[in-house]
Amino acid sequence: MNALVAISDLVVDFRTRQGPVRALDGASLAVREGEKVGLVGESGSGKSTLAMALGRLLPPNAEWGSGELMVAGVSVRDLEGAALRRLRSHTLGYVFQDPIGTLDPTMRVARQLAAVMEAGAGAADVSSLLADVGLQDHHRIARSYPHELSGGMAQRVSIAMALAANPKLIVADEPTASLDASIRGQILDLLVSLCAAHGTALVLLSHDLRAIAHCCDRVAVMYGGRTVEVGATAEVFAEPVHPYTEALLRAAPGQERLGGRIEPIPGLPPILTGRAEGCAFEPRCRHRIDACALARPESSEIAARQVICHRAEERRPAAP
Amino acid sequence: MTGSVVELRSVDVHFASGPLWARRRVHAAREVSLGVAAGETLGLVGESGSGKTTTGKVCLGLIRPTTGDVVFDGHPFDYRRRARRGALAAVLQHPQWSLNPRLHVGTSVAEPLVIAGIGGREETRRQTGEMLERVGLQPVLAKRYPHELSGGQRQRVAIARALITHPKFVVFDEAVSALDVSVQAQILNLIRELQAEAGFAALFISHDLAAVRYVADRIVVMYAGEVVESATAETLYGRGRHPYTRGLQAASDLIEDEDARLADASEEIASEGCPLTPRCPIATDLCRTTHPALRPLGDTLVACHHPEGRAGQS
Amino acid sequence: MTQPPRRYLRLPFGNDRLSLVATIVLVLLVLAGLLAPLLPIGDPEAIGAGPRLSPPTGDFPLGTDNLGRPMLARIFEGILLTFVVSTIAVLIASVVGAILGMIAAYTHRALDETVSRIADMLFSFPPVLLGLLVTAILSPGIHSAVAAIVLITLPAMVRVVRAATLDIARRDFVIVAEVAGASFGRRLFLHLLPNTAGVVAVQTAYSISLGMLIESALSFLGLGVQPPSASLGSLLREGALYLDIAPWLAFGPGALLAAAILSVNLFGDGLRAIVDPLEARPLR
Amino acid sequence: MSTVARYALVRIASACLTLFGVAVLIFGAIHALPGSFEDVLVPQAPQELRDQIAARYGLDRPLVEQFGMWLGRAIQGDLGVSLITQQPVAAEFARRLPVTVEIAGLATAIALLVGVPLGVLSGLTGHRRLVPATSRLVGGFAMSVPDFVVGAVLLYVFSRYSLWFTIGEWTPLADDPIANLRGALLPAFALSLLGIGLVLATARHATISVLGQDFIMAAVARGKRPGTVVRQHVLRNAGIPVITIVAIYSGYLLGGTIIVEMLFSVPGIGRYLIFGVLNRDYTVVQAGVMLAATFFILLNTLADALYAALDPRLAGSQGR
Repeated sequence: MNALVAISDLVVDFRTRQGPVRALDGASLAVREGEKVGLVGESGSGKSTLAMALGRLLPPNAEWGSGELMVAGVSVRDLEGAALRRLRSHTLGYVFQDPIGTLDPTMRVARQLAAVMEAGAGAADVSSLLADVGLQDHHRIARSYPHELSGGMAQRVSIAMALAANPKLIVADEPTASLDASIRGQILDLLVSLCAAHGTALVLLSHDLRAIAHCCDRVAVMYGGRTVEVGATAEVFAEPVHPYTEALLRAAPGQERLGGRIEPIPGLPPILTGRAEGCAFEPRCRHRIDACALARPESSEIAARQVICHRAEERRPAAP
Repeated sequence: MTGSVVELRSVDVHFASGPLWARRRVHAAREVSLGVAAGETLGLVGESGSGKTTTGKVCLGLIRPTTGDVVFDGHPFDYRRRARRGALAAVLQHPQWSLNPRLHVGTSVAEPLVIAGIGGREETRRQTGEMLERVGLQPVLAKRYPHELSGGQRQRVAIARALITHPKFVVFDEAVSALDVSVQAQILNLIRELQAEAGFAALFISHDLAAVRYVADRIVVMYAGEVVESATAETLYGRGRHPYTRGLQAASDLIEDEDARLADASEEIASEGCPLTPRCPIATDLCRTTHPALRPLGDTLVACHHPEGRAGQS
Repeated sequence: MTQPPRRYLRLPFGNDRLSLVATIVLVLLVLAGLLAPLLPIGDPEAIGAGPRLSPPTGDFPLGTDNLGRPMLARIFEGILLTFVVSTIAVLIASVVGAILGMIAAYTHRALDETVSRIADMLFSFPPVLLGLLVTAILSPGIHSAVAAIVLITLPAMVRVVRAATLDIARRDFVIVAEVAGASFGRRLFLHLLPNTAGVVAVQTAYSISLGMLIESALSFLGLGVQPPSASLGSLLREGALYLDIAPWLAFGPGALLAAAILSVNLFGDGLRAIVDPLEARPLR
Repeated sequence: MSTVARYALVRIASACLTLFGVAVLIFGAIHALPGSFEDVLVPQAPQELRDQIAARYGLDRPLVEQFGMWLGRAIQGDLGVSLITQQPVAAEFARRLPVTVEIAGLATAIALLVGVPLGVLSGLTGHRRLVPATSRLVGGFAMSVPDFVVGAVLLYVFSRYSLWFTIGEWTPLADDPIANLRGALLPAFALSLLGIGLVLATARHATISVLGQDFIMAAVARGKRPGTVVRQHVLRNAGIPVITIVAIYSGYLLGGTIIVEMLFSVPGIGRYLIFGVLNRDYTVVQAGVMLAATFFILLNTLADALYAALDPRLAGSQGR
C-alpha cells in the first residue's frame, strides 16, 4: 500500500492579537491508502489544525512554517486554484462536528446532495445515496430542510455528501461530539463500514479514546502540536510508551472499576508561542528527568511505533 | 424515602413551546419521583430532551411542578427566596458563562455569603480565600476577572462559589461536559473529595454515563421526561436492565450488544405505549400499546416490559 | 520561548483609526459650540453686525446671512443646539428604554407582551411622520422636537435591550445567583445591567445620530427650533431660500451637519466593534 | 391546518391588531390634546358658533363614539373633509399617491441596485484592510448626509447647469415618461442615499456573518468555486437581513418624501401633508399618518412572508 498522506515536521502558527500562537510544532504522520487512523488529543493539541491543513482550509491568520504536507503525491502547500479545488472535491471528503450547521439552512437536502454529485445526477441517485447511509425514509428526508432533521440523520446526510465524489480520504473532525450518546456508536460504525466498502482511508479526530480504539487501525496521540506517539491502536492503548498517552488513558472515566479512582493529569495543556525548547508535556509529567525541560526530544522508533520522549527507550514495552 | 434532603413525589412539568402558530404542549417531566439523602450523590443521566435539566431545575425551585410535590429538608418546598438562601447551590455547564464577566472572581465566590448576610467584610474575604484554596486555586485569583482564567479554573471557581455557604444540596448540571479529558478528571475527583468532606446531598446531571457512574452512588436514567431505570452505580458497572440504559452503556463502553442498538428514528418519541418503542431493538406489540410502569426488579426500579432483554421474551 | 510584544499605550479604539478620528472630530465640534461665545467670531444674534448676504471674507469667514449676522458664529451655535437637543432626547429614551426593555424581558410574560406590542406600534410609524404628528399636536418648538426624538428612538432601544437581556438572563451566572437567593434588584443591577450596558451604549450612539437627523429635518421644515435660536436644520432652511444668490449660507451648515452625523455613526461603529466583534473569514 | 397557513394567519391577525392600536393612538393623541378642531376653524368665534361646529363634526359625542364613527367611515374609504379647503381628503390623497409611490419606488430601486453589490463585494473582500475602511466611509457618508442637504446641493448644481434634468416641473408618468423621469430622478436620488448606506452596511454585515458559518466552510471544503459558493449559499442567506432593512427603509421613505417633495416642489402626498401640519388641518394629518402606518405595516408583513419563503426555519416548528 502506498502513502496517501505524508506529513513531516509540519509547523503552523496563528497570528493573534496577543502575538503568534503555535498550533503545530513539527507534527509528522503518514496515512496509507484505505487505512483508518485515529487522531487523539485535547483541545489545543493541534489535531484540528492538522486536519484542516490537509485540505488547505486553515483560516487566513494561519502561517505555514517549515515542514512538508503531501496528499496523494502532491504538496498541498503549493496548490492553488483548480488543482486545489480538485484535491478538495475528488481526493478529500470532510465530515464536521455540527451536522446541522454544515448544511445550508435555506436549501432542501436533495438540492444540496445533487450539488455535490456528478452533473446529471437525478432524484434516483439522491435516493440511493441516502439509502447507502442507512436513511430508509429517503423520500421524506430528501424533501426536508436541515433543521427538520435530527442530529443523527443530518450527520448521515453529511457523510453521504462527503462520500458522493468517491474520495480517497475522509477526514472526520469529532463527527459524534454533538450527537446524543445513544446514537454515537452507529454513526461511527457507519463511517467505518462505508470507508471499508469504498476502500477509502479515514482520519478520525476525537478526544474519546474508546471511539478511536473501536474504529481505527492506527492511532496518533497529539500533544503540544506534535504527534507524540503513533502506532497500532490496540498496542498503544494496551501498553502506552509516552507518559502522556498513559496519563490520558488513566484520566478518562469509564475504564475504572467500582470504587476505583481515575487519575487526573495535573496542570493545564500548554499554549505555545513558538518552538518548544524542551518537551511540552514536561511540567505535567510524572516521569520527567532534567533533560526533559532542556532538550527537545526527537522521534524514535520503539516497538514499531514512533514516540517523541526522552525516556522512550527505557519505557519500551515487554515483547509480546 | 426517609432522610432525604430533597425529594420529588410524582412530579409532572408541562409547558407550552414554539411560536404562536405552532404552539405545542411539551411534557418535560412525567411522574418523576426521586430523593437525595445527605452525603449521597444521585446521578441523573439521559440525552438532550430527556427532561434531566428540567428535573434539576425543579429540585432547585427554579421551576414549579405542574402537579406533584417537592419536599426540601422534610418540609414542602418554600418558594420565597429568603427561606432558602445559602441552602441550595448549583454548578452549571458553560465555563464561559459560569461567572459574571464584569465581576472579580472573588466577588462572585463571595456572592452567596453576601446574599445570605453571613459574616462581615473581613470574614467574607477570609472565607473566600480559604474556599479558593480548597478547590485547588491560589487565593490571589480572587482579584482576577473570569476571562483571565482557563475553563477548568472557572469551573473550580464555580464550585467554590457553590460550596461557600455550606449548602445542604448542590446540583451539578453537565458541570464537566465542556472540559477536556485531563481537566474533566481533575474536577470529577474534586467533586468526590469535597462531598466526602462536606457531606452535602448532590444531584449530578450528565449525558455521559461514564462520568455519572464515577461520581454517583445511585443513578436515575431518564428518557422523554420519564424515569426509565433507577439503580445503584454498582449495578450499572454491569449490565443495565432497560434497553435505553444498555444503549447508553454500549455508547460509553462501545461494547457489542444485540439488545443495545437503539435506532435513530425520525419520530423519536412514541405518543402511546412505551416512549422508546420506535427506537427499541426488542419492542413488541405490548410495548406499542401499553405504557410500562416503574417496578422493582431486585434492587433496581425499571420501566420496561422486557427487562431481561431478548432472551427474556421467549 | 518568544513573548508576544507588549503594548504600552492603549488607545480607546485600538487600531480602529477611523473611529478614533471621528471621536476627535466630534469632540472638536462640541468644543467649538461650547467655546463659541469666547471666540472672536462675533455675536450670532447681532442683527446687522455686517453687510447682508456677504460672501466669505476675512472678517466673516463663512459670510453673513440675510440680516447681516455672522454665519460662523451662527453655525457654532447651531451645532451645539442640534447636538444638545438630540443628546438630551436620546438619553431620556435610553434610560426609559433600557429600564422598560430589561423589566419586560425579565419579569412577567404578560408585561413583556404589552411592552413589546406598544414598541412595535411606535416602530410602525415612519420616523419623520411621527415627528410631524408630534409637532402637529404639541405645536412647533424645541419641546416637540425632543418629544419626537424620544418617541422615535425609544422602540428600537426597548427591542435591543430586551433581546440582550433575554440572552444574558439565560446565562449560568444569573441562574446560579437566583438559586443562591439573590433578590430581583440584585440580579437586575449587578448581573443584567452591567452585561447589557455595552449594547445600550452602542444603540445610544446610533440613536443620537438619528436624533440629529430628526431634529434638523423638523427644523428644516420649520417645525423644530424657532427663531431667533438656530439649529443646523433651521440655518439650512434659511440658506435654501437664498441658494441662487448666496449658496454659502446653505453649504456651511449642510457640510457641518453631515460631518457631525458621520462622526457619531463612526463612533458607534467603533463601539460596536468593541462590544460585538465580528471576525471576517474570507473565501479562498 | 398546516404550519404555514397558521403562521400566515397569526401574522395577518397581528398586523390588524397593530393597525388598530395605531388608529387608537393617533385618534387619541389628536383629540385628547389641547388645540381642538374649533380653534382651527373659527379661532375667535363666540361660544354658540363653536358649539354649532362641534355638533356638525360630532365633537360633542363621547370620544369612543367619535372614534367608532371615524373608523367605520375610514374602512369604507371616507377619510373626512379637509378643515381648510373643505375638499374630501381621500380624493386628494388618491390624486397624489402615484407621484409619491413613483419617487419612493425609484429610490428603493437605486438603493438596492447600488447597495447590494457594493455591500456583498466589500463583505467578500473584508480581509483586506483598505476595503472595509472605504466601504465604511462610503456607507457611513451615505447614511449620514441628510437628504435635504443632498437635495440642496443637487438643487444648486442642477438649477445652475440644468444638464437634462428638470426642477420644479412635474409631468405625470402617463403623459410623457421621459419628461417625468427628468423630474423624478433627482429627488429619488436624494432620497436613495440613506437607503444605499443602510443596504450597503446590512449586506456587508450579513455577508461577513454568513461567511463565518460552518456550511460555507463545508462547501469550500468540498472544492466548490468561490463564485459558486457565493451564488448558491451566500446571497440567499445574506438576503434575509437585507429584506428587513429595506422594509424599515421604505417606512423611512414615507417620511423622507415629505422633505424632498418640499424641496423639489413635487406634487406628492408629502407636500399635502406638511401643509396640513402647518395649517393644523387635523383631518388631513390624521388620515395621512394613518395611511402611512397602514402602508408600513403592510410592507413589514410582506417582508415577513418573504423571509418565511427564504428561511424555512422561521415558518416551521422553530427548530428542535
